[in-house]
Amino acid sequence: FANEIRIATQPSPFCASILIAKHKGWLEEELAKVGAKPAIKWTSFAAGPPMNESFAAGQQDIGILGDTPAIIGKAAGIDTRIIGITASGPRSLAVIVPTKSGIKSPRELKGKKVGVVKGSYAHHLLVLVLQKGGLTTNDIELINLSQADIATAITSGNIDAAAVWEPLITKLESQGAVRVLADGTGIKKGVLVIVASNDFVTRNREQTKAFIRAYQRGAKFIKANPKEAARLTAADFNLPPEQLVKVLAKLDFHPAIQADDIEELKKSEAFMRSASLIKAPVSIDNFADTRLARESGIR
Amino acid sequence: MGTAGSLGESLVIEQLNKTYRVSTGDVPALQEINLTIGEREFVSIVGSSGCGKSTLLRIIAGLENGYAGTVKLGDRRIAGPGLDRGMVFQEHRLIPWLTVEQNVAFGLNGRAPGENERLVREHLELVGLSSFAKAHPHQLSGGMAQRVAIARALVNQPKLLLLDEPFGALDALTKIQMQQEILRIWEAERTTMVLVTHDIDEAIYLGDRVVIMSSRPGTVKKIMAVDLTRPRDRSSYEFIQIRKGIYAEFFAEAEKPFAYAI
Amino acid sequence: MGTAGSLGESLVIEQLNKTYRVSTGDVPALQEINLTIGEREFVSIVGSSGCGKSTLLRIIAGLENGYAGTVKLGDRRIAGPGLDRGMVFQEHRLIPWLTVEQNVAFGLNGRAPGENERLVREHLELVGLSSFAKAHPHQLSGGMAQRVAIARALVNQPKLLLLDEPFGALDALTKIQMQQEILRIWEAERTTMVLVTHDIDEAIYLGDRVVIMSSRPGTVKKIMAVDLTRPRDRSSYEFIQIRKGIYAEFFAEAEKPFAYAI
Amino acid sequence: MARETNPRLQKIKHLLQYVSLSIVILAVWQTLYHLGYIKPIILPPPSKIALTFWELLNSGAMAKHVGISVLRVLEGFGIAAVLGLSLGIAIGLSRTFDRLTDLIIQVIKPIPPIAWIPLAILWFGIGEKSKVYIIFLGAFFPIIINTIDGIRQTDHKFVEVARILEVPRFKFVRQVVIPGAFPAIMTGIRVGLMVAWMCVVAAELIAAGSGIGYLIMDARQLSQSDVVLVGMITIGIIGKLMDSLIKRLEKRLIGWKVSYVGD
Amino acid sequence: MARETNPRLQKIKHLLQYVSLSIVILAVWQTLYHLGYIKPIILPPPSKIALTFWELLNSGAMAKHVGISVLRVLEGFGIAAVLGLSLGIAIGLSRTFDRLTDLIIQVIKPIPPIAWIPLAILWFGIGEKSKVYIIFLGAFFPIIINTIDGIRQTDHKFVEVARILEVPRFKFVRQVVIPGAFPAIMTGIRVGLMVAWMCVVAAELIAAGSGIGYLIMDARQLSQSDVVLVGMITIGIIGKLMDSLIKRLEKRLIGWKVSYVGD
Ligand SMILES: Nc1ncnc2c1ncn2[C@@H]1O[C@H](COP(=O)(O)OP(=O)(O)OP(=O)(O)O)[C@@H](O)[C@H]1O
Ligand SMILES: Nc1ncnc2c1ncn2[C@@H]1O[C@H](COP(=O)(O)OP(=O)(O)OP(=O)(O)O)[C@@H](O)[C@H]1O
Ligand SMILES: [Mg+2]
Ligand SMILES: [Mg+2]
Repeated sequence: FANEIRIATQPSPFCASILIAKHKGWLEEELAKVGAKPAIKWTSFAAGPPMNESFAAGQQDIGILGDTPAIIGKAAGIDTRIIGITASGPRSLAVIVPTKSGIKSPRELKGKKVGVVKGSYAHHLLVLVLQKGGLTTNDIELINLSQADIATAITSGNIDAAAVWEPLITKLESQGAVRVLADGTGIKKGVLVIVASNDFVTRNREQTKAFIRAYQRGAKFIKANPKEAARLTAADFNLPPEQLVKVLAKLDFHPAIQADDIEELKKSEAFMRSASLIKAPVSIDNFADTRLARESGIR
Repeated sequence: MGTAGSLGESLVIEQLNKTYRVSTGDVPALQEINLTIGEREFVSIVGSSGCGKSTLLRIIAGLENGYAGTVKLGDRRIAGPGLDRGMVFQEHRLIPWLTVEQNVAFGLNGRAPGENERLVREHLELVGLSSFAKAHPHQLSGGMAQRVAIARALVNQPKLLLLDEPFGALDALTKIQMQQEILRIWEAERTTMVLVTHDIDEAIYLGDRVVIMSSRPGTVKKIMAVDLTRPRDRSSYEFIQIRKGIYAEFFAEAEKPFAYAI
Repeated sequence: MGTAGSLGESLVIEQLNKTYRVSTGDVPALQEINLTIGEREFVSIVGSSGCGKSTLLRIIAGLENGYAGTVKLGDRRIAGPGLDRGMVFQEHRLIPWLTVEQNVAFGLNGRAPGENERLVREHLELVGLSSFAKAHPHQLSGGMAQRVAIARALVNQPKLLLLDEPFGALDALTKIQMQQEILRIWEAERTTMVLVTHDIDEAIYLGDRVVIMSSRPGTVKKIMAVDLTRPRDRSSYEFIQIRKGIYAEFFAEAEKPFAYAI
Repeated sequence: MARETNPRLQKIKHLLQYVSLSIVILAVWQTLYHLGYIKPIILPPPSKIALTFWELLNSGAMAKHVGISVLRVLEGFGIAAVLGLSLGIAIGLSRTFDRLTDLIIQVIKPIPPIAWIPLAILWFGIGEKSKVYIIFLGAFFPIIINTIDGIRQTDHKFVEVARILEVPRFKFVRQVVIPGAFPAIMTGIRVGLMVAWMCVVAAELIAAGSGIGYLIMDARQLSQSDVVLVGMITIGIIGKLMDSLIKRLEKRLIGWKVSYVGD
Repeated sequence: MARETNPRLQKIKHLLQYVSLSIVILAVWQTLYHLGYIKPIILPPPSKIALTFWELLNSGAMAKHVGISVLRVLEGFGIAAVLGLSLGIAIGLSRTFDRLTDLIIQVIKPIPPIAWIPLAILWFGIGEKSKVYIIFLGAFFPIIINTIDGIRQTDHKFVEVARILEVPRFKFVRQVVIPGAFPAIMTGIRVGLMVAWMCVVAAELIAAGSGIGYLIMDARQLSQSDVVLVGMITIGIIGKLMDSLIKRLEKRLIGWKVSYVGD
């Protein structure tokens, strides 16, 4: 048994489930059930890419990030596998425009400045939304910005639209600054994944399963007591509980990888290859390990 | 020659006292200096290091303001620098990025451009450096640079030229040539000259009078008249006698345990 | 006194030629120098600026290597610096962050610590600065600093002391005191002395012989013996006659249109 | 000296001048805010910044952030000082060593610390080590470059003196070269510390949970421009204090220099 | 001078020394990679970096990125030079102006350019202006500080000469003060350009779609450490070239200085 488990998270509501498990002590409980008592080291990353760097440096065992950065990391040669799904929620990612904007349909994005974190799953959404309007990224002015800068840029009128994910959507909406032009409903499921380094999984299979079970307990708790869950994790995300409740409602926490999740991941991978975000193809069937959740007794 | 010259534009120093204020207290630099220098006179000043020679010259030049006593040129009290007084320092102080010509013209202000040029040309001729008008200071030898500095000081045709060890850094030969040069200029320009020097031979060779100062605080110890016709012979009996006298004055002071005072 | 001294440790310079190689071509600095300086002799060297006096001293000191001809001290050819030769420069070159004591000890290497201390103490006494052992150079006057430099050069008890215008920057009074000091040291330490100076009086006052050099390229123009007993009187007839002779040598050269050569 | 002025009045006048422009700017800024010309989201008014500052001070958060950042800076700077000084002295003393290292130093020097972040994470992970490494990089080059320069500028006159006295190389280096390089080294130390301090923001971009750089970048994520400004001003003030402190230290340590120059 | 050596052989030896350490490091690095000690994800081998470099060069992408970055740097640096020089001269000449501005300059100076990014976006948007502003900030302080210093260091001896000759202030400033400050100003310009170049990465963190800083940060997002390294090395090489260029310019422009020092 490893005497330490290093877990990488992000200050984003899709990490709510594991953070509840953390606050409730469920991770330790589940690990104790398999006879392990490792120290748990939590690290919060601003985004997926630095988390990838940390995995590459061999400093993380399990991490929570978007499907696209996970695929980028895998393509770059980081030795990881997807052990579960963090959450999914088509409405947790969206193309937003300023409230007073004249843009009413995706078609009207033509020629506009649109901010997005390049290579993020919102980038994929943007491409899909543009497709709906009969456009490609060549028809707009795509501006690569971090989520923080997108918030600034869209409220100060520097960009006309942006593809973003939660909690920014709810935050800006509640300020009355933006409205949603289109979200993932019907086009993108919005899958986030749990990855683990292959080395860790091979050596600590039981602990990995214990992690998934703890994760599942957190997920169930959110469904049952969204308000309590929001109260528990509001500080982690620096978000008022009222807003967090709204965000959590858009997310479906379900660690077990379903067939449609695989489909979604494959779509993402194809998109990334076509957008030259990855050079080498990634085999999703090999990358996603569906057995672990099953062995954990979760469906 | 001899003592004070004609009244008109003479330099009159009366009861001059100067104290420098420094962090550790007051340094008395000059004490009760009384000295009158006549128009067209050539006065040399000698004295050991730190006795206040430069301070005296700087007061006359108008570079030092806080003094007690009277310093007058003609009937004007000296309160600041003025074009009636020129000064040459031990280091030539030529501006390295200006040409010889520009350095000489540096002091010429508020005249018609044609006149400027003429004055610069004339004064470069005076010091024998016409062919170096376009040279930069670093292309000159020490003696040449010092001559440019003299031309610069003279170009405004001051009544009084103050020379603070102008040849101290030159070698023996160049020094002697420069001494002859300065005599020639003095005769040509009819300027009053006050020369500070460490070289007693030089003081006698050039001066109508030699002022010997004593140190800490600086006072006028003795004034020796040099009643010799020019050109003077440094090896003549009279010359040597005067020199002997000055050395004697010096060594009277040196009897004090000088070596152990900083 | 007089010409070359005893054979034993005399400095013999034969057919010395030195050329500096610079980007614009070759600068001949010294040409066919022949000079023998006897043990315990005091030789002064005069000559106008740039005539190669420093170059000559630097060759003797071993600081310049690329020369043609022979320079020998005793029977050893000079190929580099050595503790048998000391040198004092115009600027004192004391190390500003070391005390007087440490500056003097700077040259003492490879001796027992007790001996070091004794030698430093003795030499500070020799130059009359025992009470300033703990002072830093910036706390000294020019003359005192120069005396420390002399102590530093002497502490290894060299056979030959080279002095390159050591008193050039001092005022008249201090200079004369230092001249007496160096004579006293010479008599006490029995060191051969080679002094470069611009001051002709100084050269005569101190030297057994005065070497007059001519410039570009530097050659030995004349060697004058100073057959006067010490202490010498600068105002004596004989002194003045020798001086006159040297001045004459100088001015023979000065007839050339020197002023227009850089 | 010419004008007779009351030195005390003079001093007060100077002090007033010293702060007046800052006060005027703050006043204009505040007024513009009240007149509605400056939206607080774009630029919060001084009053709001002051309030936020006060809150951060009061809660102890500011002390914590500053303390952690200063510790990081001192650590990175300390390593840079040790390495920069020893390598700088070695390179300064040996032309061969200089030629060997010159190309590498010259090419690595212009690479800004933030560009190193990816490699820093890969090499040192996301803990303190990588942050210290970024700060180290910032401080290292000013220190080593100034040290080399200082060593090189050894007065040739002293070299000659040492040659004539046959002073052993080691003694010469210890007694002359290094003390002579001291003013340049101090400059390197001062600039190095300043740059190290300026690198704290870049360093704390790496998965930090505290520190003044974290404070700014976190506030940025949360669009709290008042906190961003408080962070910036704090960096500025501490930077100025550090600089003044070292300058004073410098003056005291190289007292001989002033006198020497005038010598 | 003592040892008889062939100057040509000497030169070749020095040239070899100049590159040898770099070559050894590259060789060891490549070997360690082949032996499997260095994972390419952590540190791609030199061969891979060279290949990527070659591809970027060949596709013209490198030229485009470098070109755009250089343009941005020149723009920000140009503004900094104009403002830094004129303000620096004004402050250097007027003690009053100095006292008025000193506090602000001292406090703003230590704030690192990246800390300005949030405000830069708020004030100047996400276009070129904010990037140029960040670069401007980097270059401005070295230039202004060195200019002030240069003006201040006007030789007091020349001041006295000018006083005695009653030279009008304007003429004195034009003929003595500014030419005298020129070496210091050139240092400021050189350091300013270097810092400006180093700020390009920070500047291109702001919504850039091209530029060498963008190249690095984009590659980072996509976990392409070979491209990150190529970007870093390119910055290093161009930085070194800029520095050498200005140093050469400096030497030519202030030829009088060398001779003056020896005077
Ligand atoms: N600016 C100053 N502040 C304080 N003391 C000063 C200042 N200038 C000169 N002194 C002091 O005044 C005294 C006279 O100095 P001054 O320079 O006039 O001497 P000097 O006769 O010209 O010496 P030297 O022959 O070495 O040039 C000295 O004791 C010196 O230390
Ligand atoms: N390192 C050098 N490189 C090239 N030329 C040199 C060098 N040192 C001296 N010279 C030249 O050699 C000649 C003699 O110089 P040296 O310094 O020996 O003269 P000097 O007699 O000591 O002059 P001064 O009285 O001014 O000290 C001069 O023409 C000088 O320009
Ligand atoms: Mg003086
Ligand atoms: Mg010489």
